[in-house]
Amino acid sequence: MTELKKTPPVLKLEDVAVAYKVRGGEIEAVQHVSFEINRGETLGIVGESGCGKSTLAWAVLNFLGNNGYVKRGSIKFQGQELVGVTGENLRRLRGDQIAMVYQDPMQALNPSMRLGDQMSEVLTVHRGMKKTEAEQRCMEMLDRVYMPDAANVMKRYPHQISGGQQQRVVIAMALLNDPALLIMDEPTTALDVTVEAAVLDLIADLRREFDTAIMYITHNLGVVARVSTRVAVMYAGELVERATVEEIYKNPRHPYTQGLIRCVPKLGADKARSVLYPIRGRVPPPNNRPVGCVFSPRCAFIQERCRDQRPQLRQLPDGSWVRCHFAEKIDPSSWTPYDEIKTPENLQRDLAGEPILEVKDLKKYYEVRGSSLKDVIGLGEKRYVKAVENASFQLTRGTTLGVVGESGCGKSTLIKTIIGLEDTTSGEAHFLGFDITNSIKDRDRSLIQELQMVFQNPDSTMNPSYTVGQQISRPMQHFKTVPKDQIRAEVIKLLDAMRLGANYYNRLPRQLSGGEKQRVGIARALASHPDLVLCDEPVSALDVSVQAAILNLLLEIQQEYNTTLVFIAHDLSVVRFFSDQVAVMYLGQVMEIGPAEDIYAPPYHPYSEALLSAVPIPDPTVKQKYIRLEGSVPSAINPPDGCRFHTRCPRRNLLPDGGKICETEIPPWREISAEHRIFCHLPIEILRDFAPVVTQSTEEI
Amino acid sequence: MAVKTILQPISQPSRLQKMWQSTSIIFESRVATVGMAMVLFWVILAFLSLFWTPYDPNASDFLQNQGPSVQNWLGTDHLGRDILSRLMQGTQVILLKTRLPGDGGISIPGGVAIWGVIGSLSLGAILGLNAGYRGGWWDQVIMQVLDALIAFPQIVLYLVVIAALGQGDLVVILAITITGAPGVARLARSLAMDIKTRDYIRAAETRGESVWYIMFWEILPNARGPLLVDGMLRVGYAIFAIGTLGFLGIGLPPPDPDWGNMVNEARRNIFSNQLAVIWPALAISTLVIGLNLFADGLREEMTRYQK
Amino acid sequence: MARFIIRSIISTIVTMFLVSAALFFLIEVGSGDITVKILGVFSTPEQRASYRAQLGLDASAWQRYVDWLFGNDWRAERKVGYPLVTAVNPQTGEADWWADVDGELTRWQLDEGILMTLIRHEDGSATSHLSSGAWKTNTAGSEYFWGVDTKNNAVMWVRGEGAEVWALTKAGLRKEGDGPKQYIPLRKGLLRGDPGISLQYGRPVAVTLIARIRNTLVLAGVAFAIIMPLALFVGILAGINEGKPLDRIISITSLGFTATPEFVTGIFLILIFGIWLKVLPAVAIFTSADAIFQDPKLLALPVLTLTAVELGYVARMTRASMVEVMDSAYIRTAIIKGMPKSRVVFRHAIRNALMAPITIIMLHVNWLIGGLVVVEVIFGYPGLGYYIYKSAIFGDFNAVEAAAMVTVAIAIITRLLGDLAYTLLNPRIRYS
Amino acid sequence: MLVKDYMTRHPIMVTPETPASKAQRLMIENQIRHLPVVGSGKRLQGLITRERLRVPPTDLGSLNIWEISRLLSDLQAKDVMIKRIDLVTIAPDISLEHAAHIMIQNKVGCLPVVEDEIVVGIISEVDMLAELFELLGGNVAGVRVTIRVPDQIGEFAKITSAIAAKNWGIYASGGVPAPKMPGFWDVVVKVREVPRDDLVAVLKSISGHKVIDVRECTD
Repeated sequence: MTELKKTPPVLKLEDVAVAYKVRGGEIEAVQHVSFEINRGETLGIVGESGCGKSTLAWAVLNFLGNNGYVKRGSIKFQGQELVGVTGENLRRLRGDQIAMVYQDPMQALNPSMRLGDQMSEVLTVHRGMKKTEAEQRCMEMLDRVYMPDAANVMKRYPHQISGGQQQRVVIAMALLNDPALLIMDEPTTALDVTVEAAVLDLIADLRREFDTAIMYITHNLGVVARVSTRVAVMYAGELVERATVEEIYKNPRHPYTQGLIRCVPKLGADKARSVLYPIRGRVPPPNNRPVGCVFSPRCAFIQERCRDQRPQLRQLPDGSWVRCHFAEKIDPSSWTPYDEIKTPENLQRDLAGEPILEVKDLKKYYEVRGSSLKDVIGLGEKRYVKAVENASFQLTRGTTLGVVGESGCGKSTLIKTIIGLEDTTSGEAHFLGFDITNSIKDRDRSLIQELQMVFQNPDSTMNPSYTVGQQISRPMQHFKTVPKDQIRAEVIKLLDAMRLGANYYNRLPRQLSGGEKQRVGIARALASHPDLVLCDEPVSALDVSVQAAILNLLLEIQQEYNTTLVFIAHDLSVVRFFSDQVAVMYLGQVMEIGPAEDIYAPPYHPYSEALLSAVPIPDPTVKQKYIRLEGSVPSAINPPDGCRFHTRCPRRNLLPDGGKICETEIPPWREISAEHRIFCHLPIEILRDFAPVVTQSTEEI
Repeated sequence: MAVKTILQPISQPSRLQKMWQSTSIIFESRVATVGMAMVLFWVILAFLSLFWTPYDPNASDFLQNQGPSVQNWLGTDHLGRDILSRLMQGTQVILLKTRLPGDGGISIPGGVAIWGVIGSLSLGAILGLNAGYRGGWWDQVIMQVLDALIAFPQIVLYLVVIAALGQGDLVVILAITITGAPGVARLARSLAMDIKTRDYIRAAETRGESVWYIMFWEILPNARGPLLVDGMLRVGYAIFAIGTLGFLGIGLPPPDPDWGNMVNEARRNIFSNQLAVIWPALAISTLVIGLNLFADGLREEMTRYQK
Repeated sequence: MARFIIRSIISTIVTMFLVSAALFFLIEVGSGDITVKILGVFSTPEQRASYRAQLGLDASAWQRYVDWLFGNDWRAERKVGYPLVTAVNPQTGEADWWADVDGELTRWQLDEGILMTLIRHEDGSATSHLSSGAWKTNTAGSEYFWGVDTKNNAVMWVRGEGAEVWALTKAGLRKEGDGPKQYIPLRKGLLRGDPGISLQYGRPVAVTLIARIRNTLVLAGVAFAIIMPLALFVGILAGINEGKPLDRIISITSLGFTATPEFVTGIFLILIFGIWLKVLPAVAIFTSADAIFQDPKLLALPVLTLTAVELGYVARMTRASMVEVMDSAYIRTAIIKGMPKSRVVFRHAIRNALMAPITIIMLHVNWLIGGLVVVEVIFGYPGLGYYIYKSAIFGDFNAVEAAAMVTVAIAIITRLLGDLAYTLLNPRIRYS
Repeated sequence: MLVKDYMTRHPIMVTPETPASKAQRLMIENQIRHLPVVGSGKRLQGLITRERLRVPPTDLGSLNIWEISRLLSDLQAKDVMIKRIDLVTIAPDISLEHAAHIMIQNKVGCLPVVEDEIVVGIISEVDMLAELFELLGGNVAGVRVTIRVPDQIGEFAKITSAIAAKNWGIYASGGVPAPKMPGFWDVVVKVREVPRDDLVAVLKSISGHKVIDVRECTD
C-alpha cells in the first residue's frame, strides 16, 4: 500500500558537513552525508563512538551549540530547508514536528518538575491546550506506551520511577504532538536487556501506528537489526554504506561493515568453534583523516587508488549505496585474517579438573537505614539489602566462569565479596584451600597477590597522574614479585604481551585510546601473576572492534598463563562466547549454572529463557521467541518470598494452580547433569520441553 | 606487523616543553593573563624592596601629609614618611618573609599569606581526604568538627584567636590556617569522594595498598589541580584578611608597614589627605583582585581543557 | 525528608556545643591575666589574685565552662542550703541574687566578724538583722557559713578568719576585711540567657547586648533585603547570557567588588559620598544606641558597603549555578521540546539553579557577619560587630563569648534554614 | 477501512506567512497538489491547491511587469489559501466511503483530516483510488473473473464455497449493482495461483451465474 503512493521523504540530507570551531581552526565532525527517511520508516544509523552520528542528530535539530554549524549541504525536512532556520520558526518545529529521545532519560528529565507538568507543557505551549485537557492527553499517551498506573506517574518526579519507565515517559512526551520525525539517540543503551527489548517493541509498534519517520542512532548492531527498515553505517564522520537491513547483514558491501559484523560474536558462538576478528588500527581523529578513503589505513583490501582518491557514495545495481572504489570486486569470503590475529586453539576446557575456587552458600547483606525518627537515632528495625543469597559454585583451574544478569542482580557484589572489597555475611568461600570470607585487610599479602581484578571503565581504570610503566610496575614493587632492577624489563615484557610495545612505557593515560587503557588495566592485573582474575564487564564500555581484540587478548593470556577467570557481563553473546561455565543471576540469587552451551539451549530456567528472548541479535534472519517480562525488578530489601522470580515468571502457570508453590516455597535445585543445575519448581521434564528461543530462519528473504 | 606500523611512537616532549605546555594554559585566558600581570607587578616590587626602597620606610624624613611630588612619588603620610617606600616594604611580610617571635628578628622566607595558605591546604587536605575516602564515622566526626569551625564567622574567629594568643606573624598564620582549613577540607572531601569511585582506586584496594598510600599517592595527585586553584584564591583571601586585621589594628605587628594599618592610620586624616588612604587601599584591592582573576581564569581554562 | 531534617537539627545542636566549648577554652586558655587589664598594670599580684578569686577564675576551666553554659546557682544551692532566686533591683533595673529562706529573700553580710542577715522587702529595700546560730562546723573544727553576699556571689565565710580582699569600687581598689574564703559568682548560664557580667563595663552582658543585636539586625536585614533579590537577578542574567558581553561585565564587576576588602570599599564610599560629593555624613556619629531610628540616613553608607561586597559573591554563585544548569541535559530537552526561552529559564532552570546558591548563601551568612564587624568599626555603628571588636580588644571574655555565641547561633540557624529551603526546593530529598 | 488508515500522515504543511512562491516550489518539487496551511501547533487555517496559485489573468491585465513580480513576491500563503471557513474537513475515524461521499458532494479532490482542529493527515482522490486498487488486488498476479449474479441472498456464498471447495484462495473480491441491469450484481473475484480455465469452469458450473469477463494479470 505504501509503495503505491509515492510520498516525498520526511527528512532528506544532501552532502551535509558539520564543523565545530575550535582553537586554531575547525574540525569537520561530519562530512558528505546524504540520506533520506520516509514516513513510517526507521533508518538505523550505526557506527562506533566518535563517528559523528550524534552530531548528525544535533545538526538536524539545529542544536550544535555556540561553536558548531552546518558547513555544507542541505537538510530538508518535509521539503523545507532546515539549515538556517532560527528563532521562532525553529522553536515551532522542535517538539511539534521533530522530536527527540536521548540516551539517558534520567538526565533528560528535569529533576525538580513533576512528570505530568513536563509532559503537558508540550501540549499547552505548542497547541495552546488547556492544562486539564493536556493532562488527559498525556495520560492517554502514557497508556499507549504501556505505562502502568499512568495517572499516578503524572504526579511523580523523575527519580521516583525506574529507568525503563523514564524512557517510556520520554518517548510518550516525544510523541504527544504526533511529530513527523522522531530522532532517537541510543535510547536503550542505558537500559537492561529485558527492559531494552520491551522499549524496542514499543518503538516498532509506535512507528507503525503513527507513521513517523524515525532516525535511530545506535552503536549496537543487534538493536539496529531489530528496529530498522534501512541502515546507514557511519565511519569517521562519513556515511560509508546504506542499504536495507536484510541486505546489510546478508551482503555487507563496505569492508568496514564487513569488519564490524566479524567483530561481534553471534549468540551461540563459542570460543572453541569460532573466532572474533577485530578491525586493526584505530579511528583517525577528525583533524587528521586520510586524504583518500577514510577507512583505507584499516582496510584489508586496500589498493593504490584508495590512498589518494576519496570514494563517493554510489549506488550499486542491487540498490544499496556504498562508499568504496571496489565494492563490486570485494568478495568477503576471500578475506583472510591478518597475521597478528592468532586464533587461539584448543580452547575446550575440562570442567571436572582441580577446583581453584569453591563457594558455598555465600551470602552478602548490606544494612540499610530507614528514614523514620526511630531509624535516625538507631532504634529502628534493621533492614538489609540481600545482595547475594546462597551463591554456590566451583571453578576449575584454567577455566572461565561467566556471570550474567541485569543490573542489581548482585553479580558485582559477588566478585567484590570474593576479592575482599566487601566482607561476607555468611557462607563459605575457599580459594586454593584458603578461607576468603574475610575482607582484604585481613588477608595475607601472598593471597591478595593471587586474586586480581580487571575493571569496566577504560577511562577510570588508570590513574591519570601516572605513566603506564609506573602503574604496571606498582604491583611488582608492592608484592615484591620481581627484583627492583628487573622491574622495567618485566613491565616491557608484559606490554609486549599486551601488544602495546615498549614505547608505551612513559605514556600518560590521556595519550591512550580506550582499548589501550584496557590493555594496560589487564597488564596491571597480571603483573603479580595471579591465579584468578576477576573481570568486571571488561569490554562493555568499548567499541565492538576493540572489544573483539580485548576478548582475544584475554583468551590468549588465559591459555598462556593457565589463569582462571571470572567474567561478568550483561551481553549474553559475549558471555556465551567467552565462558566455559555460566551462572545466571537474578536479584541476588543464582538461578541457573552450568556449562555455557547448556545454558543457551533448553532445558533452561524461565529467566534465562526470557533473557535469551530479549537479547538483540545482529542478524535480521534470526527468529526469537517472544517472551517479555512484566513489571520491574523488585527491591532487594524485600525480595519476594519463595522463588525470587515468581512475581515476573512467565512460566509459572505451567505448574498446578498457577504456581502457588513459587510464592511460598524456595525452589529446589534441579540437577540436569553433573554440572548443570536449575533453581526452579518446574520439574525437569517440563523444562526440557521448552522450545528453543533462538532459531535460524531457513527461509530466504 | 601491521599493528606495529600504525603504532608510531609519539615523541616524548622534553621537560621544558612540558612546563611550557602547562603554563601556556594561562595565556589562553585573557582574564588569567591580566590577573597574572597584576600579581607579578606586586611580586616584582616585593623583590625589589628587599634591596632598594626610595627611602627608609619608617623614617619621618619629610613634611607631613604631602601630596605626590618629584621627591615623594606618592606623597607622605601623617608622620612624614614616604608612602611609596612603605607600600613596597609592606609587600614583604605578606608575600616574602615571616618574622619569627623573639628578639633576634629572624625571618624565614615565605610571606604570612603564603604560609597561612600552605597551612590550610595541608590541614584541610589531610582532613578532607580522610573524611572523603574513609567515609563512615571518620567522615561524620571530621565534618562535624569542621562544621563547627565553619559556623564561626571568620572575622570573629580571627578576633578570638588574636585576643587569645596576641599579635604576631605566627598567630596570623595560625588564624589563616584555622579559618581556611574547613573550606579546603570540604573541597578535598568532595574530590576524594568523587575520585574514590574510580576503578584505579579499586585496583589499589585489591592490591591491598594501605589507606594512606591510596589517599596520598592515588587520590591526592588527581585532586591537585582544583586544590592549587583553590589555594591561589585563598592567598587572595589571606591578603584580604591580613588587610582587614591590620585595619582593625590587630594584624601584623610593627616595625614593618602593614597596608591595612596604613589605611587605618590615614583614615584619621581623611579630610586633609585623601591620597594617603587611597594608595594602600588600591594596593590591597589590586593584589587581591589580581589573584582572583588569575585563579578564576585558570579554573575556567582547566575545566574547558578537561572537556 | 524527615531523616534529612532530623539529621540537620541534631547536627546543629552538636555543632553549637562544639563551638561553645571551642570558644570557651580558646579564650580561657589563651587569654592572659584579665585582671591586669581591669585593675591596671600597676596592681600588685596580691590584688590580682584576690580579684581573680572574686571573679571565680580560680576554679578549674571545666568547672567554669559548665558554670558558663548551665549556670552555677544549682551548685551553690547545695552549699547554701536554700533555693537561690533572682529579684530585680528597682534602682539599677538589674537582677540581684537572693536566697529564699522560708519565703523570705535573704542575703548575708559579715560585718566586723559578725554575720548579719539582710531581708528583702517588697519594694526592694532590705533590713539588716543579726544572724544567730548560722555557723556550721566542719571536720577540722573551724566554723564556716555559706550564704549569698551583696555582690551576687555565693560565698563561704569562716568564723574569726575574715579574709582581706581587694574590692573594685568606682574610686579604685579598696582593701576590705571580713572577706569570704571562697567565691561562687552566681550566674544562670548561657543556656538560660545569662552570659554573665561584662568585665569592661561591669554591667550584665545581656542588657547591653540586646540593643546591639537589634541594631545589627536592622543593618544586616536592610542589606540582606537589598542584596538577595538584586544578586539573584544579576546572577541569573549573567548565567543565561554566558560568554556574552553582559555576562563579562557582570562577572568582572562582581569579582572586583568581592575581592575588595570591606574597609577599602567603605573608605572609598566615604571619600566619594562624604568628602567629594558631600551628600552623606562622612563620619556618622551615633550619639546613642537608638540613633539609627532617629536618623535612618546614617544607615546608607554601612548598607552600601555591605551590599558592594556581598552582592558580587552571591551574584557569582548564582551565575555559576545557572550556567551549569543551562548546560544540563534536561534544559537541552526543554529547548528541543520547543519551549520558549522565557519558559525554559523560569520554569525549568531557575528552580534547579537556585538550589546550590541558597545553601551557599546561607553558609555565607557568617561571612556577612564578618563584614558587619568591619563595617561597624569603620562607621562606628553601635552594633554587635563593634561590640565584639571592642570586647575582644579589651579581653572581656564574658562579652566576647556571649556575642560570639550569638553570631554563631545566627550563622548555624541560617544554615539550618538553608538546608530546609534546599529540601523544599529539591524533590529528590523531599520524597525520599 | 477508515480514513485514518488510508490518509497520508504528516503531510507537508506551511505556515500562513510562507511566501506563496515558496509554497508553489514545495508543491512542484514534492509532486503534491494540496498544501495545508497551519498555525502554531498544526492548527488548520487553510489549504492551498495548485489552482489557487494561478493568478487570474484579469487581475494581471492592468499591471505592468514590475508590479506583477512585486505582487507575486509579496504574496503569502494566507493570501492565496482557501480559508478555514470555506474548507471541508473530515475526522480520522470516518469510514472511507463516507469520506468519498463528502468529496463527491463538495466536488473537492482532497480533505484535510483534523482532530480538534489539528491536522493529523490529508486524504485525496488518489488515496481513494489506491484503496480501490488494493480492494481489487491490483498489485498481485492472478485470475480476475467478473460474474453477473442475481440480486439474492446467498449468491456470493455460492461463489466462495465453490472456490473454497477446490482449495483455492480468494485474494480480493468486490460487488456492485450491475450497470443498467436492475436485479443483478456484478461480482469480481481475484484468485491466485490457479489455472484460468479450471477456475472459469468451476464458476460457470454455478447455475444462474454468468461469467462476463475473465482476465489474467501478472505482477
